[in-house]
Amino acid sequence: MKRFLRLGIYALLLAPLGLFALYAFSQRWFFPAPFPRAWDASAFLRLLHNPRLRSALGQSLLLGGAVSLLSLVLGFPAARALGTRTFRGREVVWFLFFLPTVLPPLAIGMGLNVLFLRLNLAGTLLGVVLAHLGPALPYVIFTLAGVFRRYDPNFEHQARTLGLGEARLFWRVTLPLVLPGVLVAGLFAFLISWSQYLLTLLIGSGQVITLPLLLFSTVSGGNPATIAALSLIFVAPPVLVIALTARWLDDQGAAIQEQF
Amino acid sequence: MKRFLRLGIYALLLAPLGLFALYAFSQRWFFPAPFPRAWDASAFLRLLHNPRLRSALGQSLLLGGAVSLLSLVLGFPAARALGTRTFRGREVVWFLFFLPTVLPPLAIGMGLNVLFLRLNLAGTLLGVVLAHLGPALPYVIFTLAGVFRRYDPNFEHQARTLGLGEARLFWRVTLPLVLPGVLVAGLFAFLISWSQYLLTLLIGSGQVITLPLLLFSTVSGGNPATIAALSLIFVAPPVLVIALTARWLDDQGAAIQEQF
Amino acid sequence: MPTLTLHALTKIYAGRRVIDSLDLEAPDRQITALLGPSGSGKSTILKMIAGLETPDGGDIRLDGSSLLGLPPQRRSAVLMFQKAYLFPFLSVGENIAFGLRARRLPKAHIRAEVRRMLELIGLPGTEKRRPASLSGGEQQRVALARALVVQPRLLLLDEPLSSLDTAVRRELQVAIRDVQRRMGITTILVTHDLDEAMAMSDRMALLLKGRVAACASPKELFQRPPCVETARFVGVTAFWEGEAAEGWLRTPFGRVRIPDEAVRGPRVYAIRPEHIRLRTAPGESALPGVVRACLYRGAYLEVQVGVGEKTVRAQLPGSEDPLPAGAQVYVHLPPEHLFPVAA
Amino acid sequence: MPTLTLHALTKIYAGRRVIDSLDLEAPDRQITALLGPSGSGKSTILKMIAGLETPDGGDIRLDGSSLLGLPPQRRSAVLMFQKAYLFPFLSVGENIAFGLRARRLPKAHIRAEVRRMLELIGLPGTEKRRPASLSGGEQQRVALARALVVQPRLLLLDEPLSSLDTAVRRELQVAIRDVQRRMGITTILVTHDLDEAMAMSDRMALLLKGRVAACASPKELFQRPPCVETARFVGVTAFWEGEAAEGWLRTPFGRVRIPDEAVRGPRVYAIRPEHIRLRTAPGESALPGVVRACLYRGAYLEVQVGVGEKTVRAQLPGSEDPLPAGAQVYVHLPPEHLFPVAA
Repeated sequence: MKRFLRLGIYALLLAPLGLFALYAFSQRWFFPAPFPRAWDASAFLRLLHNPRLRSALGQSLLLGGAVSLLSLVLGFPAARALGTRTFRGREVVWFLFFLPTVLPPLAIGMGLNVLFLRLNLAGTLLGVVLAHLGPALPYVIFTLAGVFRRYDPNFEHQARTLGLGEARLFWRVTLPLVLPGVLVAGLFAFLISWSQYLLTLLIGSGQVITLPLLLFSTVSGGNPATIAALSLIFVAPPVLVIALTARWLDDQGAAIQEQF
Repeated sequence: MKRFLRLGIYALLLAPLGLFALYAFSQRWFFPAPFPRAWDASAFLRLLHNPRLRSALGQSLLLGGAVSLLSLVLGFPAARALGTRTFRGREVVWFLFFLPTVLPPLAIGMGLNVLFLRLNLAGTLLGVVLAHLGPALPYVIFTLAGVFRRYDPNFEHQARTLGLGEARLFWRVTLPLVLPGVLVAGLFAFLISWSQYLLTLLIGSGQVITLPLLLFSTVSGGNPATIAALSLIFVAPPVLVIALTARWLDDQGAAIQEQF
Repeated sequence: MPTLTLHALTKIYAGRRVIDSLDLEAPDRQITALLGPSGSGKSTILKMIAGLETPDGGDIRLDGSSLLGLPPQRRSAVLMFQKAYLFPFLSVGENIAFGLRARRLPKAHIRAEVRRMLELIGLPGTEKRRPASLSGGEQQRVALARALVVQPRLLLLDEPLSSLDTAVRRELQVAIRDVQRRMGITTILVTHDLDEAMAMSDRMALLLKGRVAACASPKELFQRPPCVETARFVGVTAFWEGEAAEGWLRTPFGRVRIPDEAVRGPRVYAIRPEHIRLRTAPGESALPGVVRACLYRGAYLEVQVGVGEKTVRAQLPGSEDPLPAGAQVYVHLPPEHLFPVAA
Repeated sequence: MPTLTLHALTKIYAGRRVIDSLDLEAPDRQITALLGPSGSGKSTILKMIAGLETPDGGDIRLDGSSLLGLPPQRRSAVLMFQKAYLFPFLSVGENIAFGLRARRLPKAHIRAEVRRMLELIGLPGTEKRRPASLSGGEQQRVALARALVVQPRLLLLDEPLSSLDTAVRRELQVAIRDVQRRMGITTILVTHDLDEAMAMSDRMALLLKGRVAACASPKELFQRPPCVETARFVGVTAFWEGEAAEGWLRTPFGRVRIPDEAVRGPRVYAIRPEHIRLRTAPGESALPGVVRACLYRGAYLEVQVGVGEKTVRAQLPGSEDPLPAGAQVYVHLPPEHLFPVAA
């Protein structure tokens, strides 16, 4: 009974991926037919040689990497303060950090567009990176704040009395201890940036073309096989990253968590 | 120094809201002018009497409520299993739950659209609710799984040996203990549903018009004041809900967490 | 009040027989202590009695009728844990009333009972307080009241005091013992703390490797443990193996007098650390050794003496002077305190 | 090796003087125990010595020169906590090497030192193991090795054994004491456990209300605590107030002999629980009382006797028979064991 339930959940979760794969490798598939008539991989091959796709893939990866790195650098100290200290106004800070996740991207995008036009950031990759920080930072901060709530500063105290100076403390003790949390937080930021559509469109002003933008324009015109193939290409890198992180966390994380 | 930093963060986070308010209550504001020329609230008043807005507001609230309730009902047992038990394949489950947050809404929407057309769910509110569960459920499950990881089943054991039957256990012991986490998870689901645009558009097939849809169509045609006023109306309910939840958590949550 | 009997009780976890065909009787109105090292399955036994775990074999009987078919809420066996587990969303009074409200008793009766229990545990007037505003010891008192107010047939205590400070623990040992005596509820106390088991119980069962290794009154078990394992658990470190004959035990380190003239053949004798004496000159029943360490413990002086490759712990009166490590001594074993143990 | 001196050390938290102008000297090569109830600021003192907290007043001197200006990493004072805090991402060997690598010593030297320390703590061959694969006691041994390998001028122990089982704790008390003696490192041990402080330290300072209430050898402090507060902390519960004259103390419950003939006027005398005797008939130096509770504790029998509204704890030899609660007894106070204390 329980086993069937679990299998059912797996199936439900994997269904969309399967559907895409069906579409991507099929030639013609129209409504009443239960299965497509013919199969081939031409949609895939065509896409992989398309320079626009390659450029969009590069832009997406660059953007995701930059957002993930920048949000970690900015979010780390904020999360440490939120997680380890208790101070008045935590509630207010919590509330404020939540705001960007609620504001409709459309509205944020518009407001930022006006601002960025004045700062000459509209249409630049830097502008898009900054815009993506809006939705990414809160998740990074919440994830890391959770890690720091269980963080024991005595590890650092121990290291300092053993003769380690402040400068090396971060790299030799603090970072290794919170690494699993940092990776998960970075992953969150990457994923949020990766699937961002509206903000990229509004701030990028057509200069910055990422995969989601390409996907959208394809949807407006292309055939189902191309859309599905493109979707699979779009989904592949994050799926890979998540799977690797999950693996690593299972191996490493357990050993580290035992100590807490 | 620290104080300035904190004030800076507040300002940065509140800036978009302020910008909207400026737009909403201004009559004419064009690029080079630092401030608008005239002020009034007519954009607001006009909107509040607009039957399309009222209907969209109602749809959004209904949808958000339904998604939040349903995702709690479905997510609670899954989160409890994930949080309290250790079993083989946790990694796989974690990975699978992550998938829907990564898949581009556009692609999910298309896949679901095909499926829902066959099930006669396309264009219905129920269909949209089910589609919103995709992105909402993972967050609900992660939030609740975190709560259950710190949950001590001995509270339930204690209650049972004191004579409480299984039927009343959930309402009298389990739910009160995890209430803060359940509220936060429900809040997440509500917010995700509230700002969902693409899925509603694709599955709703023009039959289900929510606030984000109205906002988008206004953006395509309206004047800045109307857009900003609409944005503020859009942002108000979630901001209110978040503020209330944060308040309640600060009052109640502290007392409950002390026991863990 | 009923007598609890465990018959061939068995519990298997991951292929291992954690509880292995265990028999135990907990008599009416008494406190029976279940003493064992951590990981010996003590808590599992309580959970099986309470109905929170299902045994893989054997029976649990209360006055002759099996409890196994009943769900926990109908066994009338209340558990008390190491932590108080007071419901944080209820007041102190509502916590105590929890079991009575689960039984849907009239409100006026509940109010009166809650007040009576608060008197009994020495915390009158705290009905309206939040559990978090009480100290750890007070919280355990409230948990005790909550357990006893339903007048259970069995009280199951799972290390109820081990998270408390020494002073509070000593005070609550007396308080629990006192309330239990007054209400006469059959009680099982699970603990790894020998001191606590001895101070609180009428009977003490030692749990080793999933079985009851010994069961007797605290004094009997402490002074004359029947086997080596039991003896180790109650603090004996000195065991002497040898050939017994005509009132002497011939050990590899020398011969010592034993109290029994009739015993013959290979035997193991033991002695409690507080009965060992150290001498500076050889003599009868004194084995040569070297002082390894000497620790002042206030009421007594603990001397660790190496005899062969053994380390023997002796407790001398606190008034004696400490011995330097490396000093040559003779371990005197007074015959009247030597007793035989099963290997 | 240096002597540590604390001069008028003061620390204020939230307006409260947690440490209030405290003076203490920790002599060269000795273990000085700082004993105090939880919340008495013991750990804060260690953190100030290590440089992890800044004092609000006073000075910390090592062989005469102040440590206050130095950051923690340059004080050569290593802390050991209740938990081992082994870095989970390093192997056992790398953990021990941590302090040496922070000093950028040559690799070959580090390897040799790590191996030497592993021998010393009795865990040779475990270099490559993960800390999580060791038991709690082994982890603390590694933490000790990691602290000592850098040959610090001061070793600061913050309840290093209180999270361990009794058996492991006793074993490690000896092991730490042993290694400390061999390396001769000046050590401060902070603990709330009287037993541990007595077993491990050369000198014992009792910390009450932010000050040193008493400082002496363990034996002196245990047998003859100078004041009521100190006496309570080392387990004395029986204090007798009255008028002293001609070798007698006149208490509200009767008169008792005192050892000193010359003392006159209002005085408080105390007696250790193991020196109190109970009699069934009245006699000299015997005050009437009622048995409140009687607990068997193995090596001794603990009897709580009510004298007036006082409760006096007596420890009788374990061989005596328990007394029923409510029994009328006479509390005999042998004059040679009564000693005066400051109120």
